[in-house]
Amino acid sequence: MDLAYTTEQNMLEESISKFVSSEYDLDSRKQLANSELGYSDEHWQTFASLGWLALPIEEAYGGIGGDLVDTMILFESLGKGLVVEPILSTLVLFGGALSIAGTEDQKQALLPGIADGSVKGALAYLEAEAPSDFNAVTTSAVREGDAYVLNGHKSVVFNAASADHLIVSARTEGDVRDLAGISLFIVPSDTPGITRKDYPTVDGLRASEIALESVSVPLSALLGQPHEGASILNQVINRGILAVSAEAVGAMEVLYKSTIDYTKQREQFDHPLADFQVVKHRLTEMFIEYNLAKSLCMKATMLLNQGTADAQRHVHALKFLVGKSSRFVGQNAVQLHGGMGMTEDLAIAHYFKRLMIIDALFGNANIHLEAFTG
Amino acid sequence: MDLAYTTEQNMLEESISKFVSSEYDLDSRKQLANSELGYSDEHWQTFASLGWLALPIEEAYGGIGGDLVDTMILFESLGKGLVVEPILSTLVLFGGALSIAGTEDQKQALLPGIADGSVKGALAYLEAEAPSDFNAVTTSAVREGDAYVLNGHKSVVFNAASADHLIVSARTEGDVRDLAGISLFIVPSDTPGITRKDYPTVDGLRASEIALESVSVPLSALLGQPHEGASILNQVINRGILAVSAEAVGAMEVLYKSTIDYTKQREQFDHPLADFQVVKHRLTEMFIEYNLAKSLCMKATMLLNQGTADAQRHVHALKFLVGKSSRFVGQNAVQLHGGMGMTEDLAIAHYFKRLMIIDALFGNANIHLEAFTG
Amino acid sequence: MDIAFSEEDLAFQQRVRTFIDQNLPTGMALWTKRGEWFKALANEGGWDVPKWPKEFGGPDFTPTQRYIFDLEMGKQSTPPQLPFGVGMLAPILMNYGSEDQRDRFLPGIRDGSVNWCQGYSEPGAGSDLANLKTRAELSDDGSHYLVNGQKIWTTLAHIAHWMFCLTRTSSEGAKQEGITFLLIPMDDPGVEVRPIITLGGSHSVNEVYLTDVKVPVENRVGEEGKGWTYAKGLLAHERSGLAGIQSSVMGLEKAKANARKVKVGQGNLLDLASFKHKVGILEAELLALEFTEMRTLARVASGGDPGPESSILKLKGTEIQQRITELNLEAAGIFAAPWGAEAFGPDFAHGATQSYLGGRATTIYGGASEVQKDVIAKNVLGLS
Amino acid sequence: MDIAFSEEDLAFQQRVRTFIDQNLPTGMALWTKRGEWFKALANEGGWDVPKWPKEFGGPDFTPTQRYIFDLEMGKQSTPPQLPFGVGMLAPILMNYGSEDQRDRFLPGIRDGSVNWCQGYSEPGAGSDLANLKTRAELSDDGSHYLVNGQKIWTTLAHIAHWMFCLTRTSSEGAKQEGITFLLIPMDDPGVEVRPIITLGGSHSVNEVYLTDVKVPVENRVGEEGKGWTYAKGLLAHERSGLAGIQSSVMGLEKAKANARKVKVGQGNLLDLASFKHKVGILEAELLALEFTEMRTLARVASGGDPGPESSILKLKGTEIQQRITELNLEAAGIFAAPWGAEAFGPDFAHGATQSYLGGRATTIYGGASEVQKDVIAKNVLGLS
Repeated sequence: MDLAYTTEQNMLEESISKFVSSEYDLDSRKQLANSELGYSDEHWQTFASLGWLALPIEEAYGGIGGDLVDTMILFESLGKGLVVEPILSTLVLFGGALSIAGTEDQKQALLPGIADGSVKGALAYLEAEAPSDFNAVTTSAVREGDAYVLNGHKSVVFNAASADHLIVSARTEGDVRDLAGISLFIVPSDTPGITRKDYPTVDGLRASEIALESVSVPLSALLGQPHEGASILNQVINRGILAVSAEAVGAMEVLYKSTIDYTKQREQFDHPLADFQVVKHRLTEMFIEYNLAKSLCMKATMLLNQGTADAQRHVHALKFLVGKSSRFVGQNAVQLHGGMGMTEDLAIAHYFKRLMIIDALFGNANIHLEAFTG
Repeated sequence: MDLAYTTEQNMLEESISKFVSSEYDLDSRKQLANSELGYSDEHWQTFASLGWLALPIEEAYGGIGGDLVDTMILFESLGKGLVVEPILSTLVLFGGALSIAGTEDQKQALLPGIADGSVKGALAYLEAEAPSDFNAVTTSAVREGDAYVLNGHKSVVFNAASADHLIVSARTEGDVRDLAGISLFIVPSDTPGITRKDYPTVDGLRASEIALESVSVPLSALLGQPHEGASILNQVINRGILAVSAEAVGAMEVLYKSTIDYTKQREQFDHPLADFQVVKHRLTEMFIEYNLAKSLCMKATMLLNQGTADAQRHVHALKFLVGKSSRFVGQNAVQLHGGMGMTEDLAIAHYFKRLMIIDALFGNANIHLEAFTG
Repeated sequence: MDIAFSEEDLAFQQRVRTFIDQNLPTGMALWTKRGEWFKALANEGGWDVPKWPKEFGGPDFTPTQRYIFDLEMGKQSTPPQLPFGVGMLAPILMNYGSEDQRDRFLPGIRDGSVNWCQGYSEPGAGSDLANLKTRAELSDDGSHYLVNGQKIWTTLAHIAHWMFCLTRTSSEGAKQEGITFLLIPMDDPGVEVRPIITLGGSHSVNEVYLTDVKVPVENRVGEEGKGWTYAKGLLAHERSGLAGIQSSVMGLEKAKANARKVKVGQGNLLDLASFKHKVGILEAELLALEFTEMRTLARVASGGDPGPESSILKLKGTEIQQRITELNLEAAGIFAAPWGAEAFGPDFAHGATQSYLGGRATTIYGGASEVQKDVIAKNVLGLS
Repeated sequence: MDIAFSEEDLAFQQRVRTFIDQNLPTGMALWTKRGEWFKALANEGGWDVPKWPKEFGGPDFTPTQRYIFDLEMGKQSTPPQLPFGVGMLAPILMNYGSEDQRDRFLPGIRDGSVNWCQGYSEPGAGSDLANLKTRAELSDDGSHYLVNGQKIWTTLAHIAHWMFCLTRTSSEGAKQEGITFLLIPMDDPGVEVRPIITLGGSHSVNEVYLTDVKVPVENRVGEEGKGWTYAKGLLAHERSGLAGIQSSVMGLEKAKANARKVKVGQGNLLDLASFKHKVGILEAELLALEFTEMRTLARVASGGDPGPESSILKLKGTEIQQRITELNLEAAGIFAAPWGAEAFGPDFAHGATQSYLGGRATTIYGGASEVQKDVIAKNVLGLS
């Protein structure tokens, strides 16, 4: 057992931290979020050149072959900077699904492009009726000769507008909530029959509603075994949970620390707010919540990395705890900033909103408490 | 709608408050709790002469014919004094069951005795396997000619040792958890075949385990319709919940007020504890919890008194909320008293223990939250 | 003690219900025909100003009538008036204003033709309002004040015709002294309003810059230097109004209905124990809080003061409002994310995010919860 | 960063498991044969004093070994040593005691033949320990101190042979100065022990009255007036020991097993969502806290200080201990009520009430949680 970062991991952390402090002040982030693209292609190329995009990709496909701990470090650091580029979608969800279930051909075709920054992807797995339940799939994929034909609607697909390819879940068998019968397909975004409705999201990102009308893909578009998509999705979502949890940990660190700074400066009743015992204790509790989330994030990441039997339980416990901690840290950061906490002018509002959406991603705290307790 | 006490109700409250302040200091209460009987027969006669024991009994049976609001006032006041006499068992549970389901003969035989202090009773309705579920009954009652013969074991029967009569739930039909098939019997305590194992309880009261071996009672001992006992028990327990909730409200009032007094006197780091903002806010929260419990206690009592359709829901909500508030107020009273809160020398330890047992009585906060949310 | 309504009260309840049935605009008309709704209320005998005293045209409700009125209006989500004029300024004018001021301002407040905003908070004076710095200097001839300073968090300043404003006329003595209550027209050239965009992305609060604004002395309410006293009473008023308990009762029912629309596993979100119990805990507390308000009303009815338990209402009421917005947010799931004019997902999802974000203010504005607890500890529990 | 145990660690884990299998007395022997258990631990190479440094006979575990050792011992609920000698006094003697004091006292501490108690708290000095008043006056010839005063909350004073004690030798300067650390034999005629019966009805803490107790200067540890400095280090030590995380891990498993024995409706208590979720929330926090301890150990291992997150351990650890006792209390249902020697109802019910009541002390003794938060705010977050 060894909890210290390797030299490479320390370098990774430093490199992101340097990028964030030089490029990602609040105004720059707002400009990116409000730009037409919603992020910076220049940054994306920087990420590629710094090797971040190659991090989780196997060496055989032009990657660095980093493990889940490396990804954790990446996302914790991105969380501190509130970075808007579509790394989660491309690296963890799209790239993750390919790594887990792709054929040699599929990997060769797409993974090197992810690593060098030339390919972006997104995961279209949710539908409107059951926005927390990725097994509720009505979108259908019917085999017609040498093709699968997809029909249906996918909801809140993050970063779909910037994606070159989508991975789409569709039902090839069974009833709407059957675990079996879901299959995954790699679909180029410009395939005829795909219509997107793009919109901004409250946390400064982009997402889309996607309608699929007789979208025809070749048999080779199938990702993994037919009807077995749920288990692949589950693995991908586990990785997604680890990534956004690390991101939340980074965001919580910024929030509790900047609330300390603010309350030390802001005076009320002739004393800095931080002189009030109730404020001190609240800050202490925020520090504790942050630390517990960070601990469990580290543990769950290492267990899933190792593939131990209790990794899945830890992932559920983690998503629950991160939801609980984020709520406490975020709400109290706003509360202790008083009126200023309500404005878009301070960074804390933006961290707060990102934490709010992280809770909603991949099932919120309630859902994972239920799963954890079985 | 009228929330003011009547003149009679004000007098009742004053009379109990006077009795408590003159007779029920901590040492007297400890002496009673440690005496062989566990309470004072003299006090019991005083209660009779003051009319408290006649309060809920119908006028036709020598009572005063008070309503549930009167009982609430009685128990809130008793709760402030932490009175150990078996009023809950005799008046609310035993007497309540008789009032609800007794025949004219049964009422005539027992209710006047309750009112004048000559009869005490207890309710034996729980069994060891399912201590929160009064529908789980294995004790059997089999009809043999002109008699019912009871066999089984009843658990934690409060005040059984002082009871002249017991009301016992036993199964006349059906399986262990069937709602139907439970019947109630009025059984004189000295009936052959009854063996008691008496013990003190943590809150300074007395209870017993009761074994029933071929206990034979006449057909006239049946209380209410055969097999319909569960619905009677439910009504009795609703009244029990109202009574102990009012008692808890009284106890919480004493706890939050005496914690204010203590923290004003006790100095730490050269200041009275009550000068610390965290202590002030905690006391404020105790005050709030107490008040919410009191409000809901009043409302649920009046609704059940009126017999409205939503009374049952309010009773569940009440028992849940009282459990939650009691825990908060009790635990923080101990915490803010520091080491002194841990000793048997201060009254607060005893209030704390009573609140703890009130939560366990008639199903705790969890059970009633489940019932409330359906 | 009896919770049942009397015959008279039941009749009143029926009258209110019938009135709502017959007069409440529905659908889009709720927005376009607000004026008629308020007029109908006025015609019913002061129902447009239910809390105003009889002498100023209020309906003189008994506490039970008041409770029933709020309950029924709350149940049907009838449109509220903006609180600044009717609820906040009017009581001050009634108590401390001159006859002339009442005549000038009360009619416009009542018929909604004149919008007011509240100029209290400043960058250095939030929960610690007495710290305010906006200066008002009396001219040598005593005819007017010259006002300079900055207000912040001024709700709806951008649509207001007038602002009632706390200003500093003296810095001698205690901070609470030397504060004067002025009425300022927003169209004065020295008044500049700058929007603040808040968490929910919406524009409802503002910064207001006051530069050499000339306010005639006739626009001073009461005596110079007594503004704090007037405002303090108003703050208490504002706080009890902020509890929003009847609206929370309705809000909770809606949140439950929303959750029923969301599928989870084989059932809906309200079948999910972790969510259901959160709802249950909230509901139990709300039942208790609702009756706590009732206890307060009953005390006032019997001629007493509102009693210590009234201090709970704002503190706990705003906390509950926030928790209800959180339930809706959770029910929206990932559809909390879409942002902008267009709505996606379940019908309630779009508003859910805005309400949740905007709702963070309820425990900050009007005296932050932490300050409320200080105040209760001091004034109610005697902890200095 | 890697959570997997190395080959060596796995071998060590196996060694600990085998040792426990072969040596741990079972049933009643757990009580009668404690001595042999500790002797066997000692023979394993200092396993009886796992935290002592190598030079004093400790086993010199790596942090991972220490973690494994605690984990395996915790899992099997092996009997702990009384903490006062081995855990609290010994480190002080090692750091500040004279050679002579170490020779006299460490052996008796280690083999458990001499019981110690801690004489810190006083009626006027609880969480504010520096306020202590027990006086120690040096005799004119400098040969001994004359000690007068009162200690309170002295755990197991009634079975202790010696007490280590903070006394005031000077009232000049800051309160923290002028405190001296003395070792006092409990059989001195000037020492009187009076029991305090606590909430759980049990006798474990006491009042200790000290009247003209003569303490030879050889029994002073370190310098006069430096006692506070010595004790402060000890307090930090005591606090991390009080977190009891491994024991909570086991305690939670037991609580779940207990709940499974309680029938509710058609299932058992652990099927009841309201209970189950309480367990789940606790378990998630405990998993996180356990790993927080691991982070602390790892930092120390790599030669650093324990890091800011270590401050959490006592605060959160004791809170979790209390919540576990509450789960057992809830599972006991009404069988929480029977009191006295005899047990009724489910086997765990009797102890459940005592643990719950006694457990209220964990957030009070050894620095109340409120004081812990003050300390973290100041020392860790830099809020003065």
